[in-house]
Amino acid sequence: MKEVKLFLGPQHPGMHGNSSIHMYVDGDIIKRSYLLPGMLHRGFEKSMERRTWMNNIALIPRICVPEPDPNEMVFALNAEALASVEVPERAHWIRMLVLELARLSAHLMAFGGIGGPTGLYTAMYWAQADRDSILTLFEEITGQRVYHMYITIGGVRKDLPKGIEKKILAFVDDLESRLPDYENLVLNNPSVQARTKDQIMLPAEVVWELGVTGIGMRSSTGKAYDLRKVTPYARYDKVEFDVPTATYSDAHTRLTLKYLEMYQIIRIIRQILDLMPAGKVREKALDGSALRWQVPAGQVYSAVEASRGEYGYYTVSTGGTMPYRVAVRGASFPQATLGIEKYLPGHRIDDAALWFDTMGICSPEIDR
Amino acid sequence: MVINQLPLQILTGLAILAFAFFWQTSLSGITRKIVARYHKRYGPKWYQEFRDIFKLMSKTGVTHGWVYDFGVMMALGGIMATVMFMPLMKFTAFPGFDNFFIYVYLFAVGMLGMAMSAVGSGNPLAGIGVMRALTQMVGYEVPFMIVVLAIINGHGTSSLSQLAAIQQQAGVLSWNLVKMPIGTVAAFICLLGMLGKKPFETFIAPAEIASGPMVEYGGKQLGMLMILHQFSIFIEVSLFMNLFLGGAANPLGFALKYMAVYVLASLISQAMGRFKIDQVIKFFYKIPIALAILQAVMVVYLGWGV
Amino acid sequence: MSKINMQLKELTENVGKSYSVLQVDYPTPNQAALDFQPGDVHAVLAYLKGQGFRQMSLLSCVDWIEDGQFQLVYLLFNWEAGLRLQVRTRIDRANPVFTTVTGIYPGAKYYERDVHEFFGVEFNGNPDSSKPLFLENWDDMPPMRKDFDPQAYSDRKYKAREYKTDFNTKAGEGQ
Amino acid sequence: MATADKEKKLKEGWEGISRFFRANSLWMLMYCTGCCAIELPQAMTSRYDMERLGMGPMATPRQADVLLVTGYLSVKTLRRVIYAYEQMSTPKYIVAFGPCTINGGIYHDAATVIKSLDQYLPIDVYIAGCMPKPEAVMNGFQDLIDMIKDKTADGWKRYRDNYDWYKQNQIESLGELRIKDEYHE
Repeated sequence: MKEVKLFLGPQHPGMHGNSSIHMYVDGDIIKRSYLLPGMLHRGFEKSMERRTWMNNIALIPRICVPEPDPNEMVFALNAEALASVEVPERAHWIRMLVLELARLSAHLMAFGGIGGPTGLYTAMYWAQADRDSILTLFEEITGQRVYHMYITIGGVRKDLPKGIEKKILAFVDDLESRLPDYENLVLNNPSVQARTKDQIMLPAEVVWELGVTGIGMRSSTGKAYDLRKVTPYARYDKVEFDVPTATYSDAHTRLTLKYLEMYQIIRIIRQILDLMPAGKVREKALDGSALRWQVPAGQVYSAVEASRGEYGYYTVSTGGTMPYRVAVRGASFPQATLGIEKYLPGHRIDDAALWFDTMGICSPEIDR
Repeated sequence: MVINQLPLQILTGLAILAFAFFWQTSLSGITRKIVARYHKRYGPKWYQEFRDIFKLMSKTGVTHGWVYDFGVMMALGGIMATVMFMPLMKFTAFPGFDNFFIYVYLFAVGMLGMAMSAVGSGNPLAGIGVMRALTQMVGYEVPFMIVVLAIINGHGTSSLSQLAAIQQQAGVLSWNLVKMPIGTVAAFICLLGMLGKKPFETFIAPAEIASGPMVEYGGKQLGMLMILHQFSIFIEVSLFMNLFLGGAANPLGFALKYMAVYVLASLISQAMGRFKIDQVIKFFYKIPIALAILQAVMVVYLGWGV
Repeated sequence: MSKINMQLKELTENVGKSYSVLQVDYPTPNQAALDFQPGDVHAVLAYLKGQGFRQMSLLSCVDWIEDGQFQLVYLLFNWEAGLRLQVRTRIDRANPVFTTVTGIYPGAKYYERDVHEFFGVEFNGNPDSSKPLFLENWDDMPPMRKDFDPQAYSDRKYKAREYKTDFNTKAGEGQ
Repeated sequence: MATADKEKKLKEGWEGISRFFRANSLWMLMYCTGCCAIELPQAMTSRYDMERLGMGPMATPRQADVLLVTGYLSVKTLRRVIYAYEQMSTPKYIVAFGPCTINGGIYHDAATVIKSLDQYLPIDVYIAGCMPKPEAVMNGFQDLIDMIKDKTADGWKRYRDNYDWYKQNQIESLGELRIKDEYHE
């Protein structure tokens, strides 16, 4: 039979974000497939070379839309490592709080987002409604709903508003009481199980071959490969949490891990609010006006655990007012590019959108 | 009520057609509201579906060749003809022509027209959608037919109005729902497949094949398709009602039964994901067909539930 | 510098015994940056992969235009020990050719395409690396090179909205 | 003379009725071109519930009435947005989100991002904000509805009348408009 070419995206209800998968199908089976990225390419790495260190804080959240805070964190970590700045204790805890809230919102979006490819739209509506509450909290903490520009070099931009702890706790309690509903709706749903169990496998060899990180890696290797545990940044070594893992990685396992991680995030958030000390939230990193800061020369890479995996920046400074070069490691780059080329073929057309979704692919961070 | 003159019969048919359109389109809007509550939202106005259809009719349409245009017309014509034959409460436009098999054949005309038109649009996704729709049809038709044949065998008639009349003899207890519960369950699952509700939504599947057969439709053609959609829902739900819920003797009973069936199907749809097409076929050839055969054996050989 | 991970120090010393390391640097306590001659890189990467550095996080490139060199940076990570290595080498900017590492790290394939597209570095042995990926109909030099001016390109290529100017900045102001 | 008058009136009456239906049943083509798409789910779900206005997402350009350009457009996307827009059946509207569609916004100096969308496609409504909050999104849609009602949402007519000018701009920035995109495989 003749191969037919189908497009999944850029304009396709099954595609999140703006990128395209070219699929050559024979019957219902995908024979060859390629990702065509670049629809979201904005030349971030070049733009960052043209802005001062502080101006960059306003630019970088836009690299990854669903979860922008890791961008600010890695950028700040790099600059602090180069300039040898000690961040105040309270700032570490606030950073963790913001990162965990961001992770929770990204997980909710991804977990409910399974409603798109499987057709269970109710999950999407519920999860988005809960995500909206997190965005409201963010608005109160940082002044912005989505792009916060909150974590800066030397700490965070401002202290937490008064009484926010109560609101966060109330939200977290409420969400935790309703998480079993999500489990019943999505994970225990027979039709979702039919679509996800034993489907869309990700064996450990593939993980190592591609360099997949995050939930994909933990779901097949069975080890707690989480940067928060392996190389703790901020104060992740002071809080207790488990990293859910598994050794058999089908789409359902990866969804389950996402669900279990939400409980751990809630646990971390409670500890943060409990243990957070008082004090300064920002150290002046360098002398002079923030817009004329000259970060000492050096080349450093920092990475944090985003909801999709290892998210890092490689920063090169030559001591100027602007970074000399910043390279972005999008967490889902390996599975989206080489993964689609090598491991999507063999699946059915029905699975393509689900594959894209459960591998945790975020197109803006691939295109940059 | 028996009407003997042809002009009057046609007028009655048109009246049924008009009623079917307004009833089902309003109900679709109401169901959208109910579903919205399920999603924790308010939802649109109840007459939103009318707005959508009239808006589409006021837009310009693009044509993809005469097969495409002709197919839509043929589909709409076929379905409208089917609706005109449908008994509605006490009214039957063409008495004696409400045999179950008439609907099966007339309905097929509409489906074929739809398939022709969609393939005529030339989009591979539409082709895949049509293939899936036909494959799914093969899946649900067999168990549904087995149950219906068991009913016809049991009651000794294949006329819808007579089947309804038989079931109305002793109130609720003579409904096929009570007499043949297993068959009703099988038929309801098949009804979900017919309506294209999840988990049997494979041929629309926006996330996979971008709404399948409808992928190239826009403007007036899409408007006609939506009218067609409303009519086919009316036919399918009415068939189910007449076969299992004892038809409807009065407007209130009609409204309640119809709404119960359609809203239940829509709500199930909201709590389910969609199967893949191979899973759909495997499912239909496992559970509903087993239930249907069990029911048929009970009716035909054991004489239960007649 | 006292806090540097002992394991990392040991490792860099071991690498130094077998290969000629041009320079060692510790940007953070669990990260080391090692510079090599271009010819050594593949052997070093193969050795390090055997030492637990099973993941290549990123392949990046830095354009040192004043030195006339491109610097290729391979970022490796050891998940068991939590150690990170920058393996760096410099190649000639006028003739940017290097050999692929896809034999050692298959995941490098698309990073090499990325570097080729944005810097123009050719990777021998990776036949796909010269195909365009992110850019479409690109008609200028690779855009991440230091001498490429995106503002000028953008002004030349894309029409901008015309504004009435109510206020003119004095020379040197607002820049 | 009288019949012509009558016909005209009839036509206007029909137009008025159509406009009423069009205004209250806007189907969106959610072509998520950029970041601003992230607030659309919020505008669609519980808190703001866009379906109250009769708006809903649609799968393909043919079915849709409104093209949402959510944010910056790289040249690669612009080419596909133009395909999508030309496939939609008239009357059709474009809602542009964020500063990036007005003058390039924060990406004004990026080599792959266009500066001003209205040079290439006609825009009916701009929604300001980076990114626009759901309130702003809803407000923008309400504006579009009002504009359709009072006949000022005529972007598709402008596109038809100035087709050559738009085409020329598109070709100037994009080079060839139709591109075979198998080059990367």
